[in-house]
Amino acid sequence: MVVLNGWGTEGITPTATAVLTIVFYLVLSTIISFAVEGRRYATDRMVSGLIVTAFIIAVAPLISLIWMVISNGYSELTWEFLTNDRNGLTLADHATGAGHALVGTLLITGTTALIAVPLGVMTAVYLVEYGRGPLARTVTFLVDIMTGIPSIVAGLFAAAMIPTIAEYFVGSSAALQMKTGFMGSVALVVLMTPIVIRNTEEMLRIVPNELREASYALGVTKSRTITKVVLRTALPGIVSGVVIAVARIIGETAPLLITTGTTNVFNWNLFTGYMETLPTYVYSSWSNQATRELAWSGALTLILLVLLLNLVARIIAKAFAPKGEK
Amino acid sequence: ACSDTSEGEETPDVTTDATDEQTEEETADDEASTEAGGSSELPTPIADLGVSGSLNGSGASSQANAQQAWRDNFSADFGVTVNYNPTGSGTGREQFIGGAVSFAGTDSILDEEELAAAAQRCGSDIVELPLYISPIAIAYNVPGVDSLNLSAANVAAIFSGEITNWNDEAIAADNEGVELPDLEIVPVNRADDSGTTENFVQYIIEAAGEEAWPYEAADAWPISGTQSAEKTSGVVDLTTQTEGAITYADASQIGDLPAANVEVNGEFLAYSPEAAAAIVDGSEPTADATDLILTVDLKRDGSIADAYPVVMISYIVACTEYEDAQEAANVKGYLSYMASDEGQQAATAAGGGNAPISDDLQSRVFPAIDAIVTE
Amino acid sequence: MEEIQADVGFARVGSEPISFWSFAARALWGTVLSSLMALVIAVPLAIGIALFISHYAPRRLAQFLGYVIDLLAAIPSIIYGMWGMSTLEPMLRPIFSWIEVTFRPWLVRLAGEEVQVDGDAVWQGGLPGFNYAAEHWDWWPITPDLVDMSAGPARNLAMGSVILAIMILPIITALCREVFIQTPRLQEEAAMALGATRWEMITMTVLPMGRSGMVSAAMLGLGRALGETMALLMVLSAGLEINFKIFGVGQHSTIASQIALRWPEASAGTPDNPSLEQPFLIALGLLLFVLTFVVNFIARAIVNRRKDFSGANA
Amino acid sequence: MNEGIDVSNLNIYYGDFLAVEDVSMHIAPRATTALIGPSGCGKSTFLRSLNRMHEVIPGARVEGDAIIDGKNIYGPGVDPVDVRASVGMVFQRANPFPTMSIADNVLAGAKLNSKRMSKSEAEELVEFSLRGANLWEEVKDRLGRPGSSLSGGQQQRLCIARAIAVKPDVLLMDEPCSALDPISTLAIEDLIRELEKDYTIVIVTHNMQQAARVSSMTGFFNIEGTGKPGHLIEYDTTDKIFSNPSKKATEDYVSGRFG
Amino acid sequence: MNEGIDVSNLNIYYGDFLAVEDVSMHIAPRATTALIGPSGCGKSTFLRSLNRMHEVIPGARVEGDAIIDGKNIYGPGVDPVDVRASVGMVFQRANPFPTMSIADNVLAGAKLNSKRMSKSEAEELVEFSLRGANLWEEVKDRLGRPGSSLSGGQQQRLCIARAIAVKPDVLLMDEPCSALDPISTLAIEDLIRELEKDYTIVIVTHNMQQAARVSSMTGFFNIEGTGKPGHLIEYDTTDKIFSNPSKKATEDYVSGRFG
Ligand SMILES: Nc1ncnc2c1ncn2[C@@H]1O[C@H](COP(=O)(O)OP(=O)(O)OP(=O)(O)O)[C@@H](O)[C@H]1O
Ligand SMILES: Nc1ncnc2c1ncn2[C@@H]1O[C@H](COP(=O)(O)OP(=O)(O)OP(=O)(O)O)[C@@H](O)[C@H]1O
Ligand SMILES: [Mg+2]
Ligand SMILES: [Mg+2]
Ligand SMILES: O=P([O-])([O-])[O-]
Repeated sequence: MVVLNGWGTEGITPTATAVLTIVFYLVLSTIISFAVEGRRYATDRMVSGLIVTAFIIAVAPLISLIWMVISNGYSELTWEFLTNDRNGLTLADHATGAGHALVGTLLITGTTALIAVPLGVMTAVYLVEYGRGPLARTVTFLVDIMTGIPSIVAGLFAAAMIPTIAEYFVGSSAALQMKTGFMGSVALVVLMTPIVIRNTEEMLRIVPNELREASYALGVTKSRTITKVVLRTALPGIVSGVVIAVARIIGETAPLLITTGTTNVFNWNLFTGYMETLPTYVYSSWSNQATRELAWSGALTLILLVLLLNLVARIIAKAFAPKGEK
Repeated sequence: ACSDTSEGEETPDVTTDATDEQTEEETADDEASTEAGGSSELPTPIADLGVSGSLNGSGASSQANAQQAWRDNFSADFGVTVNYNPTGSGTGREQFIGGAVSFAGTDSILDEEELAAAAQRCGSDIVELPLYISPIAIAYNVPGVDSLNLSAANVAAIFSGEITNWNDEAIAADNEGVELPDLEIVPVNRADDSGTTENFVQYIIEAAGEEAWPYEAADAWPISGTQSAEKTSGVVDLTTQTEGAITYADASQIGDLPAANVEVNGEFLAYSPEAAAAIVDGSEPTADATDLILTVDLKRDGSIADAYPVVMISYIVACTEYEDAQEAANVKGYLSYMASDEGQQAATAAGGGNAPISDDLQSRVFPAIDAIVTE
Repeated sequence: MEEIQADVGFARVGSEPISFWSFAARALWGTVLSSLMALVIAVPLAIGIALFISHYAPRRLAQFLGYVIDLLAAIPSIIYGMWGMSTLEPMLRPIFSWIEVTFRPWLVRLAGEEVQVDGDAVWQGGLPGFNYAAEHWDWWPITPDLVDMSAGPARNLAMGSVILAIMILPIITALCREVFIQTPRLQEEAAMALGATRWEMITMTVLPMGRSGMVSAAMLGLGRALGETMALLMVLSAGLEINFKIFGVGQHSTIASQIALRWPEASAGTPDNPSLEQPFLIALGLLLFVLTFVVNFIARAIVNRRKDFSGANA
Repeated sequence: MNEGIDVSNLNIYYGDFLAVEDVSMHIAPRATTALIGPSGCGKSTFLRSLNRMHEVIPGARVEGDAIIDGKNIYGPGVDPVDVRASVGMVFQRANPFPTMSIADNVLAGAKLNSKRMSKSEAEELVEFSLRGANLWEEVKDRLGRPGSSLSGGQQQRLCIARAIAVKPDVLLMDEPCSALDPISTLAIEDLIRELEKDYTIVIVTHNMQQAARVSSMTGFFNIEGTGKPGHLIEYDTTDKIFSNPSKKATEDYVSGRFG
Repeated sequence: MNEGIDVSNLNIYYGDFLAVEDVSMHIAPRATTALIGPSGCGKSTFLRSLNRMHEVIPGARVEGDAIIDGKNIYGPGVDPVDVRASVGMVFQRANPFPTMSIADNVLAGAKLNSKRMSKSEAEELVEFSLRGANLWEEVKDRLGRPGSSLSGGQQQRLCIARAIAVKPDVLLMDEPCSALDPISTLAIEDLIRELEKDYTIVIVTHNMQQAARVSSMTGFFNIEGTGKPGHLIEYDTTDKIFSNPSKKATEDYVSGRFG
């Protein structure tokens, strides 16, 4: 507070004031608690305060962010916006929208999840339930490396790999022209799989061994034990991890610019033609001062989409959650 | 269109347009084989080329907005879906040479090796056409200052950090009657590699001399420790947000920011489409220019009267022959549209940021386009 | 090396060409610094939030808030970039300048500063040793420049790290939360029955049992931080220096953003005469792999060292 | 600890379900009180209400008073943490901390109140507590191994050692010997007799011989049927309960020939 | 099940640690065999080696033979899953599946193996098993509730019901009654006597009266000291072991006055 005065009033924003108030409150309550109740309670009180503060700190940007997106984006977010594409943007009296990007996002993300979730979960099961020896170490090694792949490098990887493979099937000139939704999915699979693996691994690790033993003792095979007891018990955690992983990749821009291209029109085919996704839509709309409104609405659409996915996943997780005590 | 079985070798071009039909393509090819009309001012009408399906291009991001307008109109008029990915000039050239796209947009001209490689890819000559002429504005954000004159020397001094305050005497000398505030100058440059940067630096070097600007012209900004942002929209946003900031950006995209007048022949000239187009006509072709490769060596030193010297040209590169006749027709049609008065005006009207090409230039562009073989 | 310098147009600082390793070291420095700062900010916050959801908040509220936090993960980085510049930067700038005003005098006292005497730059003041280091070593952190802010928006690494921290927060939170929730009730009760306060109970059972989960979570977060491109592109004025001036603009940049910035204009050359620009960038990307792997390896080793003490045996 | 525990009109709920109804009893200080009764009658529930562990279960709550040493633990402003520090507990199921070594498990509670314990003090406390729980000889060479690497019985004894190490006023034991072999059981019973000189002990047991051996007072809980609340049927000296109970239900239960 | 279990020269390891050494014994078919001994002597370990549950612990392994009904379960090509299907097990600690309802827990053995079963068959099996474990009356109205909502004793009985439902040849029980009250214990013991007509039962217990009551043969395990392997000291009829054991160690152990 003293320093604040020395600094003068210039530049004090509400945030700075709020931050200082919180710090001040925390310090004060801790000191009082220390004097009155003793060290342990002071610690407990301080930590509680810190934890609540942490939460507020985390929620504040979120609210601010969402507010920013909603207030800028809601006006354009109409049914037309969701069903039209961006073709004819510069023409007068033309309804433009992000329908093609929505379709692209759903297709690409869906395909990605369809590949990455089973792959990730199975890898995690292998690592936790079976993995010993050099193969497991190799897989762990690969997962560790994949965890750190920058998304843009994942894009470069897919862009380099797929045409090479596709050459065998469709001939070199067509393969070179290839920028498809599927290629984007491959890039995103590279990003999503390690997240799913890591998360699932942790969820499987905390399933108590006694449940596995209980199942084995009933003469249940290891594979069934894993699918019906272990995975089943860990399901809510796994679902939550998948949601996070989907959320993480659904907003990717950089690798998709390289792999799927951008287009102005609807494309329902993952294997031919450029495809637009909401993030690339937002990106290209944002890059042009004239279409910023569309960028906001696209962002809002994306957030709503994720919200919806989130809700669905939560309902699934809830239905399968372990019952009883907790 | 192309099914997902692997037998579709016949249709290399990807198609998203549901109206595309194989039969139409056959007949269109026959019609399109009309004789190319020599040096005529009007090339083959686009409607007669039998364009259909889709067309992919990529390259310079500077053209993105103009391309948007061209694509919208072209597909509205002729039913062809055109994709243009603003991946950057370098990638555009590379993809064109690699055969990944049918045409490319590029801010810098193809060098000798690239020309050779491109010719190899096409198996024929290539065309390189200056269809996008864009004035670069020197935009600033200084409260209370609506009009600002900057000599080339001052531009160099500001961007190299020699002059750090808006009330500097050197600036005041050119701006009598303007009250310049006591405000720190924040020069903003492009963080990414950019044709705009290269052209802007080229202008400084030519107009202010190597003395004032000891760095080479390259597409990366040469000075470190500066405020920078990605893409044109990035520098414009940053400048708009920052009092005291100054930047260089495609003139069409500077929004509400005022732009400085630059010194031309001792006078201060604001940018305008005509003034920008004028410099292209006043400059010499490059050494390797031909009838098909219409590259220009811009004369930016401010010696051409009424010609705005801070200009960037972005070229369109295409083959003169394509394996697939439909592809050739589409390219030819699209290029014709871009070069037409209608196309140039449409892009300008839609905020594409281009100065419409002059009639003189157009009369050289059309024959080049007509060299594209469609049969 | 010579060849690389000649061929790769962007591999230069100022207009001086630099070698690949020099470039890589610079980009790596920014990457590591920003990711580390982001982790340092995000991990404690995320653990705090996860604990809030799992052990502090009333159940219903906690669940709801949990979903809300998960949403953060879904927001595309470009929106973070937009938000960062429009909302966060104006908030952080006064804080940064407060830091500058407050700490600079202390640093001057400690390390001295450069002053103009008769037109010559002379280093004055500071404690012996410290002033020598500050004057002569470019990378030395304890100099008054450390807290210097440049003119204009705070598009510096400190701000970039804050954005990164916010972006990786939900990933770390989600995993930690799931792990914390799984702490066996019996374990928690054992701690409480010993007279532990809530926090002591957490330190006795929840945190140790969640150890491997927390490390994994941090690694996932780190992975995203290292690879993040768009948001940093939008909020950072890039530069390629190796120093600790996290409040200065144009000082640092990251590998991912260098790739994104340079790739579009990087040429692959022609088949006969390939350019080194693209391989240069790809090599840069590979370097990032190596880095992450090393970090992950260490993290795994830490977790495995105490495998016997795993929570699954509860 | 001079006045023992006075429980009056305690109703214990799980959400809306009344699990134990209207219990009033006086638990003598520095003595061992046993609680017996069939499964599900609420012994554990009642025991857990004596150190406010019951309320950590979501929705669980308690009505009524429990006055320990003159202080109502359910009074306003009473911190459950304080209550639990002076009322130790050993659970039905062994629950050592799997992430801690054997020694750290023992010290876990003790460290809370005296962070700065010298190494020798700590070692002393570990040995004292482990000896008390008759585990010392078995683990003295592997104090650094995880607590979960012990056998079931060893784990339970470890938990007893952990509870003893806090030196509480009252020690609640929920079937502490149900997983123990006779030798360990003997040691624990000896320990209980040792501890009751200083501490008040409440023990839930299914083993009536054990109740007879260690306790001076015994309470018999019963339940009329599922979904009904448990009641304290009879509470008297152990001799009386086992030889000449006044209630029919008690007699039926204790006359079973079980041990 | 006609020939019982023949164990010969069984050595059981945890990694390098030899936990049980050189056990040879014949376990009679259709009878109950009790295993007693002090804590940590390897009873549980030995028991778990009889249905190859031991080897699920990382690093754990077994040397020697155990021939059940003429088939060596440690022979080459024998699938542990088959072994476990015919040798059921009840653990020291109750471990119902938390994601399943009470009824599903009982049916777990069948359901997890995807056995097809009509609804009425399933209901019958649930009732049969729960009655067998003396839990039916308490839970019949809430079969759909999660298994973990039961009291400790109820949970253990649920696990017994779950093991019975598989109808194994051999039933291994590791202190199945240690968490049970006398009434439930009685029911389980009755059940054991009932089951031994058809099944071979091996039970680990600390309760010597219980061993005396239910078993016809008793094996006494002992351990010389920590870190040493456990041995089968004496194996004889229950009468002999409790009245007139031939080894001094056995006599010392059973003469303790514990129950
Ligand atoms: N967490 C809980 N939620 C709801 N009801 C519970 C819970 N725990 C126990 N109960 C119910 O409360 C009643 C009393 O349970 P309690 O565990 O106190 O029995 P107990 O006498 O200790 O039995 P046991 O000897 O088997 O341990 C039982 O009907 C039980 O089903
Ligand atoms: N998972 C394990 N890893 C290593 N050693 C173990 C493990 N489980 C048990 N042991 C050791 O093996 C020995 C035998 O243990 P076991 O659990 O078989 O004893 P027990 O006779 O069943 O004792 P209790 O009556 O206490 O259950 C003990 O010394 C124990 O510490
Ligand atoms: Mg109980
Ligand atoms: Mg055992
Ligand atoms: O159009 P540019 O991005 O190269 O300036």
